[in-house]
Amino acid sequence: MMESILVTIPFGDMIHYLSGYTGVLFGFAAVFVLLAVISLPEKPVEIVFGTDGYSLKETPVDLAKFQRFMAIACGIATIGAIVTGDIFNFTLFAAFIGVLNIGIVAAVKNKHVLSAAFSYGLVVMMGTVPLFAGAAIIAATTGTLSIWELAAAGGVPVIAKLLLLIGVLGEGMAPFYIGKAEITRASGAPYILMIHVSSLLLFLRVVEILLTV
Amino acid sequence: MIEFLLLLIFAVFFGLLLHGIHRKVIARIQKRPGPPFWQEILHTLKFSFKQTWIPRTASQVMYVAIVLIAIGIWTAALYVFCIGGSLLLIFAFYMLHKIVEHGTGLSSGSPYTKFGAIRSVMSAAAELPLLVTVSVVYLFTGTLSISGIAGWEAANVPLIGIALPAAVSLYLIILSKAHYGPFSVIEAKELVSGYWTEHFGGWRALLNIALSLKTFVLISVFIVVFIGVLPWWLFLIVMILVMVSVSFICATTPMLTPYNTVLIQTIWTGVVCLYGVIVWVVMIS
Amino acid sequence: MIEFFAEMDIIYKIGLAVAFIAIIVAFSAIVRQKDEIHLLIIIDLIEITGLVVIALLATDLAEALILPGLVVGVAEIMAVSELWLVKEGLQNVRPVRRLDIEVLHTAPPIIGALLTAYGIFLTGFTGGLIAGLGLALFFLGKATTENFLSSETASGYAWVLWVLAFLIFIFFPSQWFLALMAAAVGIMIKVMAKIALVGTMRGDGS
Amino acid sequence: MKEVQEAKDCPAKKARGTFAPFQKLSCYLSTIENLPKLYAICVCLIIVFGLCSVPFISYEEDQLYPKSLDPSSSLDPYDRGGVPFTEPAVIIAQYPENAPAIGYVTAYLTPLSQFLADYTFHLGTTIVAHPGGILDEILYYTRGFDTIVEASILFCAFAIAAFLYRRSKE
Repeated sequence: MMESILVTIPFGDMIHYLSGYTGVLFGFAAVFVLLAVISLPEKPVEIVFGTDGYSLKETPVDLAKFQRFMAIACGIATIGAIVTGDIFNFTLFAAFIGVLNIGIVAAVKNKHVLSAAFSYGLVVMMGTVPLFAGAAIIAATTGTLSIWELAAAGGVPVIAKLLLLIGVLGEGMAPFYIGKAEITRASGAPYILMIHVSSLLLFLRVVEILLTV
Repeated sequence: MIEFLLLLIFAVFFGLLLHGIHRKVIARIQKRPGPPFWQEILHTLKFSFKQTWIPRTASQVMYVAIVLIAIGIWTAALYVFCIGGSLLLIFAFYMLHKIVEHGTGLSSGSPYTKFGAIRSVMSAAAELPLLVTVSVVYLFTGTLSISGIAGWEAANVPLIGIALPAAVSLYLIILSKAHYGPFSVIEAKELVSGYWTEHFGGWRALLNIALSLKTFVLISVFIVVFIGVLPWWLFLIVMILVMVSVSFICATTPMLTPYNTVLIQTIWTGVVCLYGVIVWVVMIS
Repeated sequence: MIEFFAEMDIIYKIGLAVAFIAIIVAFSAIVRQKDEIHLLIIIDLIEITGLVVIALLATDLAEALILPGLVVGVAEIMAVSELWLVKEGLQNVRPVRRLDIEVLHTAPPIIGALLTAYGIFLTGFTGGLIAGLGLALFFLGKATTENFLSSETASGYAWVLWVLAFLIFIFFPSQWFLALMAAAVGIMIKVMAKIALVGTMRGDGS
Repeated sequence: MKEVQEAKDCPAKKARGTFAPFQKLSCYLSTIENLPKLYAICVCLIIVFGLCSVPFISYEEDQLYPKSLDPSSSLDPYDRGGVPFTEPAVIIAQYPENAPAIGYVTAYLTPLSQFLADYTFHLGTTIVAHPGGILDEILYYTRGFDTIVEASILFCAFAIAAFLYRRSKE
């Protein structure tokens, strides 16, 4: 089930490509990278529970700069995961997104956010095992890592697909929702949002890969 | 192109009408008079001409951009549906709508919208059944293009008869995105209006338009994928019927707590995954 | 040629089964462990099992894939462990200010210099590792912080050099020799700077 | 310690009635500390399935970059033939047409490593540390993009660690 290809960019053994489907994802990711570049962070209002009191919280400049760097890098890594035409390269991009997602919230001074980020970090580290194992099993059983060749030849074992899926779910933390929900409490809106953008797009891309190969 | 623009305008108004019917049916079941069913259209028109501005606490570019993105993705989804494109793309647009919810909630700086966004993150489990639905449809019909699926159904039987759990999954998706439903924790009353509390005036009008497009596209996809292509008048009637059935459920069920929402969706995901595996094994052998 | 005891297919199956069992054992350890720091250490060890599955490929490609896999693991433990320190508020609590052993007052400059020289002689990834170890040892003993920013900057420039080398490889294949040398030096400086950073971060006392 | 534990628990843990198991499950799922365990259980289940499917997985003999061993060569596990600058080594890549200079890096030995190769038998054990050789060919050239991503991951992870570290010093 290979869609028609719009663009190809060859880099040695890896041929990056855009189809209609990944083109949409690419455009979406590009918009959010642009938004992370140009928009300033929010100034969240915190309400004091049970009273009328509230306080305005500003994101410190150094933290905002760091978060912006991480968010932009995360967006670029997401674009990389979307356009890549090589399974192993895709797994690396997935791991990259996982690391950057921790990075976006790592510098927030909030105990809840940090402990959620730490748990998430552990899941990200574990996620690399099924990811790399999945890619390696694909290479061993088919003799190639290129999504094009796999789409033509097929024969990828189900276990490899499952491992790839659970690996991506770990990196993007899709159904392991609670950690991500806690992470969202951190302030700094356009950057925090990139965590969701990257993990959703990563998930959409892996679905396409699993249906293609 | 001009035809698509006309369809777009029609879809916006019809979607708003469906939302109005939704409110009216809920009100009647709860023995309230309720607003007239064109109320949502009036709302949107009125909001369009109201004064608006951007909150000082907001991340300003994001605050505006997210509204345009919302309209953009659902217009694109309508276009994909219109040309009979890939079901996977519709699935992608639906997932991207999640980002709109996060973004709307997170960009304003208000604690209410923020909690709406956090709850929206939690309900991410709702997407997995949809993936199984797409896979099951692919296993049955061998294609993912909407026109291909409609053609398959015209030649064989409507999918709702042979793939009922998949249809239920998509129905649950529509239900979980409906206002006042059991899964609508992201716009629960204790959060004022949830994730879009801080988008008022013109922004609210634009978001209303995007959401009406969303309702229109989701119900249309449901009908075409699981029942088949119908004559236009019958199609509209079935759309209204689907909406009314959703309204019935919304009116008679209480809203769940956020965690229980996720739990129920997770359990349903498990059931549908099992079903997907069974279908796959049967199809392979 | 070396003879194997069976066909590659059989060997692969046995190897895969063993690797899977290892993964199950490793992951069941996570379910049992409650303490966070131990969890972190176990998970760092677990990543090895993923590399085992790659190694089962038994081609040159496998060796080339293991390296990125290994580096990803190192990078993640680096970031997550620092995160753990912040979370627990342990960053400034250092009961042992530095490795206060007699040898570390005198030996590091000499050993560090030797290792660095040998690393530069080797170049490439391993070279960078050895040279970096030399620098790390040096900083561990010296208790210095001022080299921190310069190491970070050097690492950034080396990364750029590496990417440039890659672009030369792809767009001007006839200049492969230049690209190879640039890549070898770039990756060496990069790895060296990273290891030296670790040394600085752990070695500061004052 | 016990109080801390109780603060982490959600009220549903003490739930009773028909739906108590669901409430408790919901409670377990919503505790952050259980996240790694939950994920580990999922991976374990999939791997158990994988273990059952091992007999049906077959190794493809036709691999890219195959390994050949020649104990008599001083470059032993990495000897792929070729002469530096003149004759490229024979490399089976995925898309050789995208890599016109393929094989040259593999064949290349620095003057020093050439000297070691001529006079010792064990250059193969250190060849990874010298520029040139099959691994550099794959890592820098044909699959160079992998190494770019890998280097970027390391770069960003260090940026995170360094930022956290530097901020703690302020």
